[in-house]
Amino acid sequence: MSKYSSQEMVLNMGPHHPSTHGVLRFILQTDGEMMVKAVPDVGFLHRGIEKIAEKLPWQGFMPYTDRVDYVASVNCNLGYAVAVEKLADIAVPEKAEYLRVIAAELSRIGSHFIGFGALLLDLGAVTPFVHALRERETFNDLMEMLCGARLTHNYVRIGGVSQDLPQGFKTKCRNFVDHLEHEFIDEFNDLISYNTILINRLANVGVITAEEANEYTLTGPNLRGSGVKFDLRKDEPYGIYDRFDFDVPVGTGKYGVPGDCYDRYWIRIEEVVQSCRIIRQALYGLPGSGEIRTRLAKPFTVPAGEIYVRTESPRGELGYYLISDGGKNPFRLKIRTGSFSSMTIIEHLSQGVMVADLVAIIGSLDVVAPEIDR
Amino acid sequence: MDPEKLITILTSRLGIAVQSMDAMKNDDLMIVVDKKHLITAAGTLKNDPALGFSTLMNHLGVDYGDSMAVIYNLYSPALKQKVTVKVYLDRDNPEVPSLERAFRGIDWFERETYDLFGIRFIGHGNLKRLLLPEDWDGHPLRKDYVYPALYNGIETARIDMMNETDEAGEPHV
Amino acid sequence: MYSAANKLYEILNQHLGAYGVPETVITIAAYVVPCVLVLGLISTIAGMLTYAERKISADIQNRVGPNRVGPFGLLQFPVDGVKLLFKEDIIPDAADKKLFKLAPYLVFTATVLASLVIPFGGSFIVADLNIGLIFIIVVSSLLVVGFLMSGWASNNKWALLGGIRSAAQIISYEIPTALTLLTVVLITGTFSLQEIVKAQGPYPWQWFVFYNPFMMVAFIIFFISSLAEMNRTPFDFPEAESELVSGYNVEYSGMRFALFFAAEFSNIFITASLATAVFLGGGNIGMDPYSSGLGFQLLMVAVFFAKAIPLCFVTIWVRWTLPRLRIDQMMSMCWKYFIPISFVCLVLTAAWMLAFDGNGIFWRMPKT
Amino acid sequence: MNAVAAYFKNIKDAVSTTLTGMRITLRYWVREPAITVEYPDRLGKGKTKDDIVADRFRGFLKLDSLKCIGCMQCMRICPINCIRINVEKGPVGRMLTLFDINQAKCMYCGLCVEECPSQALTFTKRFEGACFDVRELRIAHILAPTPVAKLRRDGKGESS
Repeated sequence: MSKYSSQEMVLNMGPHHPSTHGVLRFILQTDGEMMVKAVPDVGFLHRGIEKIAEKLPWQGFMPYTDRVDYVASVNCNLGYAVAVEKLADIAVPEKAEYLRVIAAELSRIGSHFIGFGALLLDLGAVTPFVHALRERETFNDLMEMLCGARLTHNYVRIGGVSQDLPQGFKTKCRNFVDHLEHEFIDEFNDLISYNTILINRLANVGVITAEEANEYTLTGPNLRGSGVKFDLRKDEPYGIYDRFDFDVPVGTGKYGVPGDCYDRYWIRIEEVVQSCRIIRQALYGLPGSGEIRTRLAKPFTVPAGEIYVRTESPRGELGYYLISDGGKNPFRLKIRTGSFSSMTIIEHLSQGVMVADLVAIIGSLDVVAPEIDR
Repeated sequence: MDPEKLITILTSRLGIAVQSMDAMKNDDLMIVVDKKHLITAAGTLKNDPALGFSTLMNHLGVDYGDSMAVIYNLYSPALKQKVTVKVYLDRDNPEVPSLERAFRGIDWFERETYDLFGIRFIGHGNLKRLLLPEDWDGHPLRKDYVYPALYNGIETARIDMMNETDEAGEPHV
Repeated sequence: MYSAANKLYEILNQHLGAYGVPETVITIAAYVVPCVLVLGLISTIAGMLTYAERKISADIQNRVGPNRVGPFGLLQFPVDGVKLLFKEDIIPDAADKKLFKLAPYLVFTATVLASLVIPFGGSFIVADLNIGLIFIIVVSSLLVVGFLMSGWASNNKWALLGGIRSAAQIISYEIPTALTLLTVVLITGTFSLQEIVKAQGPYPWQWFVFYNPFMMVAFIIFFISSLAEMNRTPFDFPEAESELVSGYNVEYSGMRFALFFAAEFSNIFITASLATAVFLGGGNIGMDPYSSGLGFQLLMVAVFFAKAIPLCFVTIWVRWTLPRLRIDQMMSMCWKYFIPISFVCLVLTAAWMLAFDGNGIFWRMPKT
Repeated sequence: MNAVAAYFKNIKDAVSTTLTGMRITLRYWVREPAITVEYPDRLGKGKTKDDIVADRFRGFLKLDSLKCIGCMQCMRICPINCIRINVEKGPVGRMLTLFDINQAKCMYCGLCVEECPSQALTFTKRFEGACFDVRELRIAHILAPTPVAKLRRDGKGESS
């Protein structure tokens, strides 16, 4: 009989912990620094967006899609618009398609800056995060020029986009893209990506194999980080993505094994470069004149039917399942988001890692809390 | 893959489980499956080498007013084909077998559907509310849901400034 | 064994003793006055360093930094201090109240105690103990007690984890720090810091850091492991704001928090001072620290600060560049890399001294 | 032997990558200027608050009551019902008696501005909404009953 007994400690991480990326809670069972299990507890940001959608006109729901993932709102706008257009057979003008691609890829860049920036912040590297935010600032300025808002852009409309490019946008955007591809990314990699401490923190940590990724329905960069070459822009092109030439980076285990945190981090940096390429091509191919928006019938109704349309958002597959009964409002609207399925794997990944690794894992999965709860 | 060929394969493999099969707007197939045969149908869809619908994209519940349904969106990376599997449920007693065995990632999706629709998944290991508090009343996405005025004695409605009036009955400006 | 206190005692005795002031009073005054002065100096420098940290981090991150209070925001740190003084002092209900209150004082005291034997140049040293180096090593281990105490007494699991991490970290990194300091002791044969400074010369090649190649390695190891000892990035595990929220001081507020904060920044300065005195020649300008005139003495102080302050800046610069290690990696770094290498440095320096009769590359052993 | 080589390679990598990083931060420390906009009082030479936002900025809403045709489309499209309009039949025709916008609730989505057929409703660049009572943000755009405008052919409203 021993006088002292040891027991596991239950730690409450969140809902306002610095590294939970929004209002998100984990219940950790730890044995000292080692983690036995981390159980996520979500729902703090549940706003009932799907219920709200049932009460709103089809166009009126567009601003709410901004709030699904506020870091990459254009991508959420785009997914919804594509879904409604497919269900209602609305053609989108050529020019609007190009504008959508430009805005969506800019938004992807901005989102990835937050994604890997916040990961680095969680690992204690503050300066790279601020440098990433500095570049995101240019993206914010560009979007403000384009549509007048810096965060909730609400740029895409059903049947087109809200506004044409303003004066000076093309030059500024091209400079931004060139700066990123040729200056910023290289400097950023020198500053932090190749740093031994960072590699030690991320490589071989939180390894997700390709099978596991598929089983847990991971999508987007998290799936590609595990070595699966699957990108909806290539494999199931929506809009005009089939016209652009870009690569799909996949995780190869640059410093560890494929599917570790470093791969997921590195994929995001590579995707920024690919998005730069797409933007440059889109700016080149953008028609000089033309309609930017199809006129919708008034009142706008969508023929009865059901559809599931998925698009590639920075956090993975963004799917809208729409059911219309032919009325002015959606009958049922379900948003399937990348962060939601990314969260399900955390309980599995967190077994037997350290508290500091959990922080890296959460950061590398790039979850955004409102997207989980909707 | 040729949709007609796929329909032939699906009909032969799934057999009596299929109640109907339609094409959807975006070249998907909508397969309505009988509740009793859901687990076998899902197993066939996932494991049959000619099909290989191994990726679960999405899962949701629907309240049609007179009946309920659960919908599974599956994707086959080999065929590059999506199918939508739909199961109609009895609205008064919505129960459906859980697909946790076939698709591990469905765990949270089913919890969300249970949370928002009250559809019970038989065999789910941890069927608790996901998004709403555990002591919440009702299932909000049902069509007959009435938003409760009180939650644990706290008023849930917020004052709408646009409807608020002062003592004289004039709106605040 | 001669210091500011002795000098002050002589002066006071000369002037006050004539008026019949008892000798005990003079003795106490002679020791208390320099202590208070050093306390003031250390606190002010800690405050200035918080300002420097914020300004440098802002420069590195394309920001402006504090710029609203006073010219260039220079008055930011007294304003912050006053704010913290007036803040409500919150003590958690479930905390062990006595220990909770005691811990910040212990941490701060341990830091300030170390400053008593630092030779700031000239005769500006409170007490030139003949075991000065050992005193510093011993006193800085006292920090662990304070950190553990605050972590335990807060009755918060995050704070507890922070306290335990800090204990593990400081105790491990004591070893390489002490070993690298020992190499210098090997050369000079004394633990007195004033003697060590005196043994070096005013020119860089007369500093111990350039004594031989191994001393340079030892200096770098000393610098990095003292980063770990004062909980600075990349070794800021006890605080680790993104993992442990804020670690051992998570439950503290107001003045008690300010004491932790002041202790952290005083520690930066004290470590930099120690490195300056031991490896970089301190305030040595080639003159006797006690007998030279006041002007030369102040020049020595200036030289000392001109070496110590840039070292503080390097500490800050490192923090804003690097990410944080993981706790087990930090440990393996200490036990696998730092301790063996510092041992090797110690042994090789000893061998060097045997081979070259105690002479360094440029440094010459004084004839006895 | 491999282990020894790896040991020294680790040291070399750690030192070199750290120094690379520190070189970059040093460059920023010494050379690169701050890019912060020191809102609100140091915006830069000759700049006003209007200059720091883009031309299309979606700020507070503004109604040109001479152009408003009282069609209520903005009210209908608004996803959160923050616009309230009242049109009454007066002696000379339809009169606009109430046009309130709750700027506290408004989410600046811009749907109402796009919907407005006579371009009576526009965005301003005003973005500062701090006030002591939230009711101050319910802004009345019609103070006295105003006759509604007629929609002109070119899409511009005209006072009748």
